[in-house]
Amino acid sequence: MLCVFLALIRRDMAVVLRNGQLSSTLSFFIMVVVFFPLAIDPASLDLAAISPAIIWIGLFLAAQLPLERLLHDDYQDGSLALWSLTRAPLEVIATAKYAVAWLTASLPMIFAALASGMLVYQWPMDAILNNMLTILVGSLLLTLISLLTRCLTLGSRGGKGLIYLMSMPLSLPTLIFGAASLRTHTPTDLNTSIDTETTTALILLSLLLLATLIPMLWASTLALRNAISHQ
Amino acid sequence: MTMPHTPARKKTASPAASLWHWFTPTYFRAVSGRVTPIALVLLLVTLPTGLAYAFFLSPPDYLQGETVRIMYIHVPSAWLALALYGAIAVASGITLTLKLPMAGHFATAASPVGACFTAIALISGSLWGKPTWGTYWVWDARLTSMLVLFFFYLAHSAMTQAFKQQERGQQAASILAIVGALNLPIIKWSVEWWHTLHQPESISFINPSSHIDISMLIPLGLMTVALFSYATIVITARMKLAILQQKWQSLLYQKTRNRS
Amino acid sequence: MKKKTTPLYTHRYAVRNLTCVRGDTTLFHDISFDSVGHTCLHITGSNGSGKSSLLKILAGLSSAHSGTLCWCDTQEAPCAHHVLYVGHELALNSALTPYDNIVFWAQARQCPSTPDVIRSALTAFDVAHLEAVPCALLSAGQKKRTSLAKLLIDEDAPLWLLDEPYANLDSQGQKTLQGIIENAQKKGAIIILARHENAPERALPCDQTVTL
Amino acid sequence: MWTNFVNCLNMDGYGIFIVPSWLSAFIILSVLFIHTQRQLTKLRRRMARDQ
Repeated sequence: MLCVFLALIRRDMAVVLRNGQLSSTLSFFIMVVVFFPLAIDPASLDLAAISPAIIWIGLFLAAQLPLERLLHDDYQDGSLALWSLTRAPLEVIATAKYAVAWLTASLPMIFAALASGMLVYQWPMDAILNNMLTILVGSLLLTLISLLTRCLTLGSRGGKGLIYLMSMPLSLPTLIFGAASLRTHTPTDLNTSIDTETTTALILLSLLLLATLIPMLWASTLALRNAISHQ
Repeated sequence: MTMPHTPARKKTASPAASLWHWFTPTYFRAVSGRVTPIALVLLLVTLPTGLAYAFFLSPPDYLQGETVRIMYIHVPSAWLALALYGAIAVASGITLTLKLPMAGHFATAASPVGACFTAIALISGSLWGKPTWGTYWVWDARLTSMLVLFFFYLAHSAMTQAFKQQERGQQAASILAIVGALNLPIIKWSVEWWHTLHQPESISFINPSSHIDISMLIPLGLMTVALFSYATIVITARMKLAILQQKWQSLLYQKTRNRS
Repeated sequence: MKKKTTPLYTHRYAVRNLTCVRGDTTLFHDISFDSVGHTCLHITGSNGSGKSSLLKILAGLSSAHSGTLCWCDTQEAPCAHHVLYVGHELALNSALTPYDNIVFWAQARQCPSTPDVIRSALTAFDVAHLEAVPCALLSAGQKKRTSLAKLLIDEDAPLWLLDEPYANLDSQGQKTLQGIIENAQKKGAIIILARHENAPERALPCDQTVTL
Repeated sequence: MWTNFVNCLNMDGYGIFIVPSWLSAFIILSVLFIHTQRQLTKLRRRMARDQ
């Protein structure tokens, strides 16, 4: 089972690298993050205050991209059906897809988000660990939602609008807790509530991940099984 | 070889068997033939009386004045929007576990109706909010979760239509409906948390059920019954539509088979 | 690599009253057959008669409306790794080379995936010279050959399900495939293949025919 | 009684909120109803033609 899991991860990594998806997702995210300050007059606004919104919208939009090729291509050419005929149950295949999507798209984006936060939005340097954890947990959640919506729409004629329509409401709690747990300002005095607030939000975000990980993977597997049986 | 599929019929009188029959397209036609006239009569009785109570017979609220009359359309449609989502979630569970075709048809039929009720609740709510709180929209937990519900309804009904095979669309939509039903409490709770974080001064949302007079309860009840009857009529019609669509699909399918 | 060494000829696939329904239409009705090791069963029927659907049900990829599948002594479809299924979709990733596609397939099936094994499989189907070319650039026939090379990776699988395996193959490829199928049959596998009435698969030894 | 109704329709007062909310509700519900019926007749006609 573990062998199949690792084989699938190796294969999908190879596919992603050959297709050049790694850089396309990353550059899409960077484009979103850099475009926002250009569209707003940076002098009139506190850019740091709106930076969580920009970062999370960028992460949300970019998290939808990798699984399109990873799942859709494999579904179309029958690979998913064949992979389901191995010793590994479909749950393992769904988990492997999830892992590859996160590794190839979200992991580089975490560093891009941190770098742009520091450079473009003047986040405080001491918040780097807190913000890294937040984006890590949040991107795990967003990829999970993307996995479910992609599995549900395999073989559909609904197009991209359907993907965003479905994942938007599902991502709302992640967006709220994620944005609340980013620290964008240095606290003015040490007893300020800003630290406790971000910590609470981070704990809630992590609880959300723990609570939804297994049900969402299970639902994705169910969707995958339906898709394969109706191919 | 190409015979139309007829579900296994057992002529037993046990209640479980008759319940099963209710859920098959053949028996649905008989049941809907009885349900639709009853709902139509109910609608024709309750809608005029409800409107009469709402506009003529009930007094203006001592606090909100005439604007309380928006409540008689707003609250019933919000109730129905929530109730229909619950019904869709239950039907989705049945679709996934028991694979009764009528449960899938019900979910397909009910989601546009629910979307309409949610839209009405949102529109009338914001029109009620302007004179009451002075703004059309606040990012209040109740409003935001209603908006999210609207998006869920849109996604659900788009999902049922997004596949060549109706069955596959219904199964995918039922997974979405169940995930959505589990997520809605989380969403509402997260928005509440966020709201308390950002806006400590609470907006005085006047809770209609807390101090309700009998003169308001009558139009509210009548309008609820009227909208419920309307929903029954339209859902039954749309279930017929879903059955017909399935028949139409298999008709096309048989054509492709008879070609060679 | 661990491999099952149970004698293969004991395998038996009993299919009873299989009915497949798509939407409102019954594709096929009450299909029953028994198949044992060393035999080759042909499923024939016109286009759109449900051959592919039947193969998918036999593989356990989709479920039948009613009926039972009994693989050996169990009351269910065969475990996934017993099934060697080659469908219409070739399951080759267009970004990867034939070599990589076959290597990853072998790893997933937990079969030996040494370069020798992979190369000899590709050589048997005369695509070894293309092993470094991405599959997107291959012709339909070359893709089909690459896909069929998967059969040589897991030759010991007890149940072979082939969906019109001769489509897109030239006479050389057909000969190779026939040799492989006969060899597997000798080893004790159950071969179930779908073909339409006039397909060249008629040339294959056929112990049983199911017409849809 | 009648003054209630006149007050509701008073566009200088709260009528500007009450009338659109009820009107939009009726429009949405009747559009859904008509859409359903039209689809039903369309599909029935198409099936009658093709059978």
